[in-house]
Amino acid sequence: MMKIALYATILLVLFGGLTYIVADLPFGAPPVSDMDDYFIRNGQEQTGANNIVTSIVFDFRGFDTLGEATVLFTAVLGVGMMFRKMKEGEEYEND
Amino acid sequence: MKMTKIVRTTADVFYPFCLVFGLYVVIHGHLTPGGGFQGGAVMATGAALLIVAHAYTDVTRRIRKTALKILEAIGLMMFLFAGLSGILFERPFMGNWMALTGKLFGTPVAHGPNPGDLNTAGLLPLLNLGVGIEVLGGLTIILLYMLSGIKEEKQP
Amino acid sequence: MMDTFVMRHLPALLIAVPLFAAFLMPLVGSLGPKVRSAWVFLGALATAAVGLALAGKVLATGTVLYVFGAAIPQQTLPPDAAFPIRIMFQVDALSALMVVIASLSSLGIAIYSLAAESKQSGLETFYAMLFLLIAGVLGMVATGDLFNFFVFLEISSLAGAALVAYRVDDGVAVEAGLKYALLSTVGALAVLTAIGILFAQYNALNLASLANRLQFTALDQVALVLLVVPLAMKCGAVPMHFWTPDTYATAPSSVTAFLVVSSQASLYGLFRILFTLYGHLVQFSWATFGWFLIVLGVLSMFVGVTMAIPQKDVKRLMAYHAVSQTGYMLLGVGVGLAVLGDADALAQYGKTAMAGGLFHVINHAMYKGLLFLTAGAVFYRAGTRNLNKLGGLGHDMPWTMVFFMIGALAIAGVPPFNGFASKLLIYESVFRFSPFLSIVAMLVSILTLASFVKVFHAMFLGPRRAEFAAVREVPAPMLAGMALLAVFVVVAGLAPQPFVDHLIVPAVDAVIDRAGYVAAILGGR
Amino acid sequence: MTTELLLKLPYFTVVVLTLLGLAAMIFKRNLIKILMGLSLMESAVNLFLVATGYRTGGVAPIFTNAPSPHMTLPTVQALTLTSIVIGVATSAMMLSFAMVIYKKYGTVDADKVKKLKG
Repeated sequence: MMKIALYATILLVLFGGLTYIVADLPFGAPPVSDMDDYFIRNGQEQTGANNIVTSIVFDFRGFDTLGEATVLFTAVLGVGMMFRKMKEGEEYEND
Repeated sequence: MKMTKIVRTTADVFYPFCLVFGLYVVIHGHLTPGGGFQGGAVMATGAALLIVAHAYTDVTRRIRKTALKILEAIGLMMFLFAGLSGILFERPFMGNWMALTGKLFGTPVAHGPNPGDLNTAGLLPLLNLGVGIEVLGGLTIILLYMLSGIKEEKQP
Repeated sequence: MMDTFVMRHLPALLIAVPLFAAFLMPLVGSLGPKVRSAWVFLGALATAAVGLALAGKVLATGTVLYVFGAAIPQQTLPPDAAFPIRIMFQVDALSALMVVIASLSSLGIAIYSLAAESKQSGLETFYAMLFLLIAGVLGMVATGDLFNFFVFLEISSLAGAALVAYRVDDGVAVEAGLKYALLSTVGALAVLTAIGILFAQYNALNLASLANRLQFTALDQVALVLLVVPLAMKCGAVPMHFWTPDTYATAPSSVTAFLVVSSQASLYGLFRILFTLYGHLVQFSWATFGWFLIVLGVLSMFVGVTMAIPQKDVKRLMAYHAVSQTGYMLLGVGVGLAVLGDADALAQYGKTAMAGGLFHVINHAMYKGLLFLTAGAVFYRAGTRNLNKLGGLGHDMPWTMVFFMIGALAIAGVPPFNGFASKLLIYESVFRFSPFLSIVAMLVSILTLASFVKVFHAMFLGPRRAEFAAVREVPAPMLAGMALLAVFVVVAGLAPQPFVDHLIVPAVDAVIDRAGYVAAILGGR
Repeated sequence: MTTELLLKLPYFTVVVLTLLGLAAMIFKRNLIKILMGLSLMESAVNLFLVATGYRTGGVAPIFTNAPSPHMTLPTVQALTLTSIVIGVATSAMMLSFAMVIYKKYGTVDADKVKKLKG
């Protein structure tokens, strides 16, 4: 019972702190947006794509998307590795 | 765990449309909201639909994992070579050298709202297609592996 | 023509080569074990060659910049804007040091694993994951973009967790892999929230332009905590080191040796955040940052060693020693950070402390990797990691015993090996900063020596045991992998001066020279 | 304070979602529920990322038949796309780990999954 009370207080303190912190951030009016305005202004001329988000994902920050495709490839290999057929005696019984 | 005849036939009918819509989302990635990842996920749900409708063993007979692995490798290679092709044209890695050259996917686009022309955005449609294929293959493999538990329950 | 072509695009090849090797591994692997081993060896060789060439180019011509997708590779700022908009690799001397570490140990480990993992199933997946882990670590240390650092951090965490769970070991390894993946994902979420907070205020993702715009408001301090805590957890500093023994013990030995390098990449990320991103905040005195690292270091040193002595499992013992050695690096660089304010103290011992800390990073990667590989060799032949069951292996495995002695003496800081060189630098400079810390460091070093003498006696000395009658020396690739690391340990120990002058001192200058880092991006046309 | 909070509803939702996810990860013993709490926290961080890029009255940054040139910030949406795919990848892999643990241990209760010596 004590543990639950302790965790509950931690969560409540966290709630208060996070709400106070988030209250600082302006919503609806980003204070600085020069990089994004550049993308909106020049996105079409430089990449030729109407969808500015896609032009950022694949052209301006295309390297992130290569990393992202690698993450997905890692996950597929990881899942495949977990369901592979193991050879006899391959596993080491932890003594 | 096979569904009734009705469900299976409607799933078979609906499956091609699911793929076509996913391909639409991938191809029009640079014009309308969407792109490689979202379109690939839509196509992968088509495979999920088949797995739910048919018995797991029937589905794995038709959609084999090795074919999907090759599909995934093709998508990744398309992405990597599109990036490396930038180097051949004196642009650094991932350089979009096909845009605004007037040739394939090259018509320039002026700033401001326009109805959208498919033949634009240089390398982006190829990258979109590559990622779409990779996500389709990848997610379907994950689905097949994680749903392999279905056939185990059937035995006891 | 060929070399200028490759030399111009080195940073891109640094990531493209391991990724290319990983993507084709499932297909190449299905052509048979011979083709697969050749492909792994070629991929590791090419990655190491590109990494060392890039490090050489950086040490020769200064910071190498590479912008992905711009008109020319060095064009950091777009023609009509004063802020960078694309992702760029900024490889300065500190990144070059980490690239050298990753290249050397990845080559040694790839050769070692050709034989060590031959009895396992699903090997093409294993090697693809290994190349992805190498690409993740190389990306983490070379990138100049905060979100790109997060993406590569995620790749190395995922690939690392999958490799830890590779052996399955009746569920134990999968449990360790799941816990490592859970911790890494929560850490990565905290890093992503910090990136969100910084981007919401300054609309910049590039490290240099962010460092230029940072004003240290209340939110920036929250973002600092959200960045430092997960990175300190990933590099195994004490309060959050609980995942280290489980992960290092259950992973295959060649993977454990590279997980040490991957946790050092998080240490590099910690230094990059503290020195470059938040380095200029004068009103928040450097002493507080410095003492934070020093306390973390001393705690890691002490808790690591005291937990290591009673251990029964060889790799769990070495994992605790890895935690304690990370303490040395944190102590060295922490002292340097603490005195960053006043110039004369910095000149006197601050720089040598940081040089000692950074030199210890590369030394630790080499001799700790060597120790894990020797533990793997013993496990490969004897089939168990329990010290009570091992004994008398020295008779039949002479080379492994020699390599283990080199590694054990190096970690204990005994003169002829590289551990001594970097620890001496740390002792000298930390003594002038505060004698108590230096004495603690020496005490921990003695405890490390005691613990490794016990392990050496338990594993190699004693009569030949009946159940190990069939034990022979390990196959050639494993010996070659261990030899590669052992050569560096011995050479860097006998002649440390060239390493310190050409590799470590430029790295220390690069870490301190924050203005140069920012000017390279914002100033350069 | 409360009116200001109501104006910043998305940030308030982010805080609530994060705490729900954290509570699920701390209090629940079942591994699958812990992973659910984790993906809850992931969606909270994604919501936070997108919410920082909103401009009042802004339109999605797509120029095909765009109603008005006043658009929201596109970079944050690109980051969220990457973060969502990474979330899918990590959840898929950790769920397959949990499945193997269930197959080998016979239980998914975090307290019983303790064969590892701490």
